[in-house]
Amino acid sequence: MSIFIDRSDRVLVQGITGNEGSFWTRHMMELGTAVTVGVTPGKEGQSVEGVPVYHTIRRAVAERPADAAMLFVPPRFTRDAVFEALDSGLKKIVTIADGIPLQDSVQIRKAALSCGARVVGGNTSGVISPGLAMMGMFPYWIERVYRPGRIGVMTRSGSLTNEVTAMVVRAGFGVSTLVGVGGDPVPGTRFAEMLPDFQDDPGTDAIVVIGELGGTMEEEVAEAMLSGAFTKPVVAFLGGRTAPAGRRMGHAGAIVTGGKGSVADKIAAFEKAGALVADRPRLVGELLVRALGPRS
Amino acid sequence: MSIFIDRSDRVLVQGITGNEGSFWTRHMMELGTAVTVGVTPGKEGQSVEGVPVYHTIRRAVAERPADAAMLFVPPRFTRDAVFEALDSGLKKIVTIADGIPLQDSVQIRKAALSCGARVVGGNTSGVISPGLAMMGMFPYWIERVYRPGRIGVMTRSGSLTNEVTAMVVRAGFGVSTLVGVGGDPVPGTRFAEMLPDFQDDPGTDAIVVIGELGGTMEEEVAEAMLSGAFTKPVVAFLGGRTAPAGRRMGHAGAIVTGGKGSVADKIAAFEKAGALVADRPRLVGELLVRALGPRS
Amino acid sequence: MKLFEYQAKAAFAERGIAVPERRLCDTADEAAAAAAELGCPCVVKSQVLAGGRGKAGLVRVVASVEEARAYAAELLTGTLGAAHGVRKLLVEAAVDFARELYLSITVDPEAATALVLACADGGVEIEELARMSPERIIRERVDIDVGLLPFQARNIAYALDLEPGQATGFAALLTGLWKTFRDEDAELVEINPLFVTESGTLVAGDGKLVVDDNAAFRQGGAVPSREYFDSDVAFEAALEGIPYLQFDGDISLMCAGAGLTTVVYDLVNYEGGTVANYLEFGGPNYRKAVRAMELCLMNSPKVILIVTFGTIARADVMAEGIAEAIAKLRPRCPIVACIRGTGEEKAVETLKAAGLQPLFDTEEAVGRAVALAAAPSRGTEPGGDSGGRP
Amino acid sequence: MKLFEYQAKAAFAERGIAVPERRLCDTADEAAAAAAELGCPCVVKSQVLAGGRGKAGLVRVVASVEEARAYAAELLTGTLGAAHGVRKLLVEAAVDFARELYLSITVDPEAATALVLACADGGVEIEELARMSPERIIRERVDIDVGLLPFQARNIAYALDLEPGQATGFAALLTGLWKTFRDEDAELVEINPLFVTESGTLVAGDGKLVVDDNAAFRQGGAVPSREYFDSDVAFEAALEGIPYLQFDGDISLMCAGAGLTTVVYDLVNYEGGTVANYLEFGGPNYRKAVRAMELCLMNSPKVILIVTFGTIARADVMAEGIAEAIAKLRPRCPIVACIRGTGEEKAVETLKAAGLQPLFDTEEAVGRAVALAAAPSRGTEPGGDSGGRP
Repeated sequence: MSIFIDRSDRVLVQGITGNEGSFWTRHMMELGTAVTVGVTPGKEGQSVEGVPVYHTIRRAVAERPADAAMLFVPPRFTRDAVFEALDSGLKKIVTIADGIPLQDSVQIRKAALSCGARVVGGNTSGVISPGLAMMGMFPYWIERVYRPGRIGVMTRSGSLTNEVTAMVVRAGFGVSTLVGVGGDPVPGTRFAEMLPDFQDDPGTDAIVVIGELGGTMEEEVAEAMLSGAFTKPVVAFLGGRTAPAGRRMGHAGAIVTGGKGSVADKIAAFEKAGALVADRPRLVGELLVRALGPRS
Repeated sequence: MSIFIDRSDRVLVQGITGNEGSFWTRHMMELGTAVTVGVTPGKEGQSVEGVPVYHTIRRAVAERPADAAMLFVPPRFTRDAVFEALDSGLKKIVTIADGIPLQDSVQIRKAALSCGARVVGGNTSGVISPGLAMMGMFPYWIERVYRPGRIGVMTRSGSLTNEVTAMVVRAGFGVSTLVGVGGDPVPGTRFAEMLPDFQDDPGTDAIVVIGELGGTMEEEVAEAMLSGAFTKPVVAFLGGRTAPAGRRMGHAGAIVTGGKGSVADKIAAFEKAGALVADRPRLVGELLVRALGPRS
Repeated sequence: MKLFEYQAKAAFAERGIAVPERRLCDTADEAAAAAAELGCPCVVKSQVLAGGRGKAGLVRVVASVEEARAYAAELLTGTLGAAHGVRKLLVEAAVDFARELYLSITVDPEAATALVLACADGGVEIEELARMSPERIIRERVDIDVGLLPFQARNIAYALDLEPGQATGFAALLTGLWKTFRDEDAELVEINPLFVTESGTLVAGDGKLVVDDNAAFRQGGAVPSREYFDSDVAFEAALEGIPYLQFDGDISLMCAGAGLTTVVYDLVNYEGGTVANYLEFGGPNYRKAVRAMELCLMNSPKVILIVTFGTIARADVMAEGIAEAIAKLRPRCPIVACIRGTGEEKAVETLKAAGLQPLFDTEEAVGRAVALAAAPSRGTEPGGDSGGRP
Repeated sequence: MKLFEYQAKAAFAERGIAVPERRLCDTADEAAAAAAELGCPCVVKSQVLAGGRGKAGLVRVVASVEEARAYAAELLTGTLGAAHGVRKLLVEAAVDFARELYLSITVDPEAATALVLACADGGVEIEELARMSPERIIRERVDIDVGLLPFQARNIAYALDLEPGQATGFAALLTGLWKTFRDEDAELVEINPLFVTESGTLVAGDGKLVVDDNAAFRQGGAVPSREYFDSDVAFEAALEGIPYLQFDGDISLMCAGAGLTTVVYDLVNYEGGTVANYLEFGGPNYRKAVRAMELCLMNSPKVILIVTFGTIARADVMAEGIAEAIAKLRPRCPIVACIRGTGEEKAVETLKAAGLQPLFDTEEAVGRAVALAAAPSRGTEPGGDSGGRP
């Protein structure tokens, strides 16, 4: 099973003719993703991996309807590209762009919320259901990381994803769906907003949350557990416990979160909610075994 | 019966300490309207007709909850005042201001739509349910116009309201609720958006629509009749049949409406939908008699 | 308020929109000098606010400096120009174009957005085209707070069949037009025709900019000047803030509110009468009876017809103003008065004291006014309604 | 990027926010002249980016021109100033204030709005106050597209217990602060303290402006200059676009990605090791191994610890870069390498050829690095991992 993306989703790729766009289009298709149409302004008439390219999304979907948009678009053009996808009614959007201006990211999330759409990213590798489909750029060919299974993974960090997920696999588990919400201060989708999907997914037995210093996304997961909205086992891995304060937004950032946001706060919130907390990657596998029993 | 406003609605008055604000607050209360709190920045601590005044809506409703906001605020401050009311969750807002900048009025309507609120006006006398309550400034003491009854009235024109409604009363009828949507190019609420309320109101037997040259609000009423969404008898009065084209927005205005907007177009649309159309005020009463049978 | 083409183009050019090289001229000599400077053929364009300048003969491509001078002189001093109020000319370099497009921005009242309209068939009667072939009009709604986004410009550009290179130029132009729309608080900005030159650049062939008088307070609040009005009366009315339209019939309307005034206009026409002027005497102007009547009298009407049914504008105050106006202006034409609403009883007394016979029904008042206008002049006393003198 | 107080105040003043009269000074003589011009007492403020200047003795009210000169000299040439990198001083007229407020604008990531924060207790440790007495913080969300509306300024002003006259001034000031936030693409604008003078006017006592490096492309794209960085290495890393933090321990981290690098930092600390520097060698920088290692070596670390698990950044490319760096730089300290991900097999070969022993487990790599750092120096060959030499 999968959430967010499966093989029935027709994926439109924005920026399909670029280096990254064409490279990952091929890999998304190789994994089984239904990439059906591409967009690059000025390149209509070309094709990439057999996928036809249009100038605009409106022209693309008029001929080839799509369910989701995958953006390989530079950060400075991401806001425009996301708004274009929303304007054509696309409700699942993934953007990998690293370096979206902060105020653009506020506008992106606001627009997504008001459309009832989900924008995952930026600054993420995307979403993958191993063995099934992906929107993003994952080295799905690395078997010790991208093995299909019944553990949901959510992460803010691209670089930690392989590190931690390898421990999930080493402990005998696999991944149902992995969602990289991204490392930006204002991600389009927050951890807690993915929980209902994992809760409802019969293919997910437990989730691993790969969190970090700063913000309140981890605390929101803990709140969902406490309120009973999310009832499956949660293993949380938190980096930055000993790190010097790296607050992106200085005082005001800390004020916003009302004193939340430190790793200690996050651990306390998770423990209060009954999550198992790992401070080393290796512990993640052990805690999953503790929660679900040993595998293979 | 009434729609929009009745005696249970707690009305907050913005601009209550001004000449118009205080004068019409007294009259709204005399008619029976529950004016419970007022706002004028800088005037907190004063009272008008026994109604306490606060600096801001937020401070006002913290002490005296309100259901509706009545604005006696100059046009240049109207956008701010409407946003303030929406921000405090008020869902019924009436603004009389004549001369709201066009682009402000677009922002006002957009905000109201996105909040699920109803802003009536600007450039209107407001809403009255004769004998019961009002938000606005109607000379309810003129008995040959403001007699309670079972005819709903919607109008774009303040100056035609008394003229036409007097004919409703002369024919032996009275008014359930009169809604002045206002004469601006971008009214906060459009005729067709009031129809569900009149449709559901057991106290309304038929409606009179007082229309004008320009725009498509009358055509939208005709569409609601054709679609079966509105099924009560409709008498339409249309002014401007012989008037020289007075399009506020030149060519583009006419393009927007796709060639609609002339009085001839409106009459054709109404007649196709089964409305009775009057081109003289006196005919309105006769047509109501034709639709409902004679009264008194 | 609609601005002149030369003003619209200045506003466009300020925001990076390409416009033809041009000179604003007050005299035929200036026009000839401009033609010499810009090179011939060039275009001489009357700066008037009315549409349809081409059909009216107010725009011409001239082949020589001498033709420029002669045509300019004709416009500025001849009867054709005088009839249309031509006071200034714009002399423009001719543009070699491959295509003519239509482009404008206005508002969508129902969706509560701004609306960009474009059409591949520019330079034509766009209104007529919209009625006949609405599918040829490209529409793009723009959130007025978020503003125009590049993808929207691309949507329009490719719908207009522009080449990729042209699409980039189009996006820049439309961004400039959007800025004009927002910065100037416009009701309408329009470029028709928008030229696509042989080399693929975009040039505004004409320019229309209608600014919102209601937003004047944040736009420097310019006072209207005479050149924007067709007549002295209309200009004076505008200075007073009194809505006024000039006609050439018999009956001066002096009524309260746009809706009621329009209906009285209809009723006069239905009864076979003719209107000398439309004047709104109500709302914020209900205390300006003297000035309003003075404006009406400038048309030498056969009858002044006053109809009001006041909500805020008190009938008694209006009646007092009318009495004062009659005393001051001593009009020689009859006055028909139908003044109702708040303070009506007192108004009736005041009107009677002023020698008028108050009426209470609009249609009756219109009938009376039309009859009076049709009757041969009987040299009634100033201010007297033929039926109303004691 | 955080700007200096004098830059923040210039940005504020440009948008109509009142700031004290002030002079930017590079020397003690300039500071003395400024004090004479502005009158004493006045305030001498070190222009450094770190917070807590008052506690650190970097700001002082001086009573005389001579005191200004002496204190300025101490800051610009003494050890206190040197320790904090004081290069410029701001000399400001003293402000007679009745109250001190706090005011800032940042973003609310969950609501996806801008967020104005205010507090009646300014000039204090606002972060501490927020933790202890969150109810004293006034919050007003602002739609980033619609912008700040006057009613929101009034909400805050009256919540701060300002008088009606002050509320009007506050609204104007907050409008200026909002413009700064939007125009400058700020992550944070902050005034703490915001003085309310005896006469009721509002003056920015301090100014903080953190601009968004990601938006530099639309802000003129200024290149960072040395003064914004605490060390030469940090400055050079910033010029390369390499995320870098300076510490004073033994192990130079050269890892891929913020998340993994942070975890390695944790693990080093868990194992009792110390970090010389944090350096992200990944994402867009994964081809910059030579430059990255050069920066690490500037700290003379006992060990370089390389950990990656690449998604886009290919392991084989990184390994090649490391081999090239070892060949070029010939580091005298051991290197522990744990490079995984795409192209891993080829990377293993490359690393081995370069004399390193590739590891595959992060915790194992950290353990090895900490052990090496703790061991007495054994004069190993340059570039050699003590355990990895063939």
